[in-house]
Amino acid sequence: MITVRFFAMLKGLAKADTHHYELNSAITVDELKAMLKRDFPGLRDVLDSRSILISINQEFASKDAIVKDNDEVGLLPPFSGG
Amino acid sequence: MITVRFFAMLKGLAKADTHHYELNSAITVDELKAMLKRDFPGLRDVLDSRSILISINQEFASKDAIVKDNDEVGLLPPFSGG
Amino acid sequence: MDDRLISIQKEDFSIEDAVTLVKKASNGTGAVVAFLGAARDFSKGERIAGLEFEHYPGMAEVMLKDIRDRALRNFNIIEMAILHRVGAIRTGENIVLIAASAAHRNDAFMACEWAITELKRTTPIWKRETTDKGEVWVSETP
Amino acid sequence: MDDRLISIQKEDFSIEDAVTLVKKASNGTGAVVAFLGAARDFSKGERIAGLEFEHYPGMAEVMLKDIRDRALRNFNIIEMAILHRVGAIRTGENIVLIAASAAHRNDAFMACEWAITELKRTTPIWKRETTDKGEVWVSETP
Repeated sequence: MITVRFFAMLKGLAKADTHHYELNSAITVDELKAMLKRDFPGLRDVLDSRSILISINQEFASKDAIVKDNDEVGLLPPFSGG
Repeated sequence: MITVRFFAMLKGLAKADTHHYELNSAITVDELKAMLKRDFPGLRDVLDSRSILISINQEFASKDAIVKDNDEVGLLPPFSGG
Repeated sequence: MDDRLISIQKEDFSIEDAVTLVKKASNGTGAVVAFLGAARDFSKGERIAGLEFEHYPGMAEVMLKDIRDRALRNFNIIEMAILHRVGAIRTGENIVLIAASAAHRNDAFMACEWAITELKRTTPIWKRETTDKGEVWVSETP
Repeated sequence: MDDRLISIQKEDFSIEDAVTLVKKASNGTGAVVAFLGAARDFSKGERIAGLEFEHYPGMAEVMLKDIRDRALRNFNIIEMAILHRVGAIRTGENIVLIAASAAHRNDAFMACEWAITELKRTTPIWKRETTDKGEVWVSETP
């Protein structure tokens, strides 16, 4: 099982804080994004816009990075701290 | 009467904190410097070196500025605050 | 590393304590430069009733530690502290504090200015503004 | 002008109080940048046992007020405080504090950095260092 965490405005768009997927095999970040767009219509535009960064186990990940069982994936909208 | 105030290293060189002159008429800063060099041998080198700024009544003054009765003249070595 | 140097916390911080902490990291400290970010009453013409900060627990702290590590490597500084508040923050309250100590002031100024820019760029923290028009997540880092 | 914004004093100052004072000058304050100068243990390879600062009473305060006035005119800042200690100062102790508040951090950084350079250039304050070799009046402003 993997855990997807939504932050800030994405929580409102997804209407959820987290989501879980059972994976039969490892997938890429891009493949996970496709699954999220299918399951969360509210996230479609923002995931297409490329403004969302992805983390895997709390480290920044590229779109080709591999997501595997037990991973924690973060969907990070543009930061506004400071 | 005018008051000349020495600061920092100039106190040690002049062996004084202040000095007073009675003036018959107004003089220039350069004329005052000549009087100080005559009366304070320890100040001769440093007054020749042009590293000393002069204030009249606590405002910076040029060498041609006029010193008149009741003025307070400051001899200011290079600053080192901060 | 002293635990007090990096913190994401709900409660307010002491500027005096943070500045003193980085100052006392060495007897060679000649300068400390501190940047304090505070909640303004207006932003882009909108009156701000309040702010709410959210962060990615764990990852945000790691990114702040990483900013400190890189500051110590790339600038001639002695120590750096980075404190950021989360949760509800009202107008006038403190948001973030960065303090850098160095032998000479120029290094402290450069590192402090770099660190706040880097924090805004790399640290997963998000600000929501409450205005007359409602609540809005801010999506740019000025 | 609030009297607490400009001071030459023997006793130590509160960094927290000075930063808070310039922050609270306006609800529009988004950033405060503070510069703290402290007494180092070594200077140009010499161990410093202690420092003594002397100033021209009256004139020095006027010059600090003038720096604040010019900073308010020439930078987009809200307020500036300048505090300088005189008398005997030991290693590690605070010497000078400059705090500038602004809506945006860049203005506060620029004004603070300019003000400490200007203080060193224009304010009649002198530092005497006590080293193993004796007491020396410092005659340059680094």
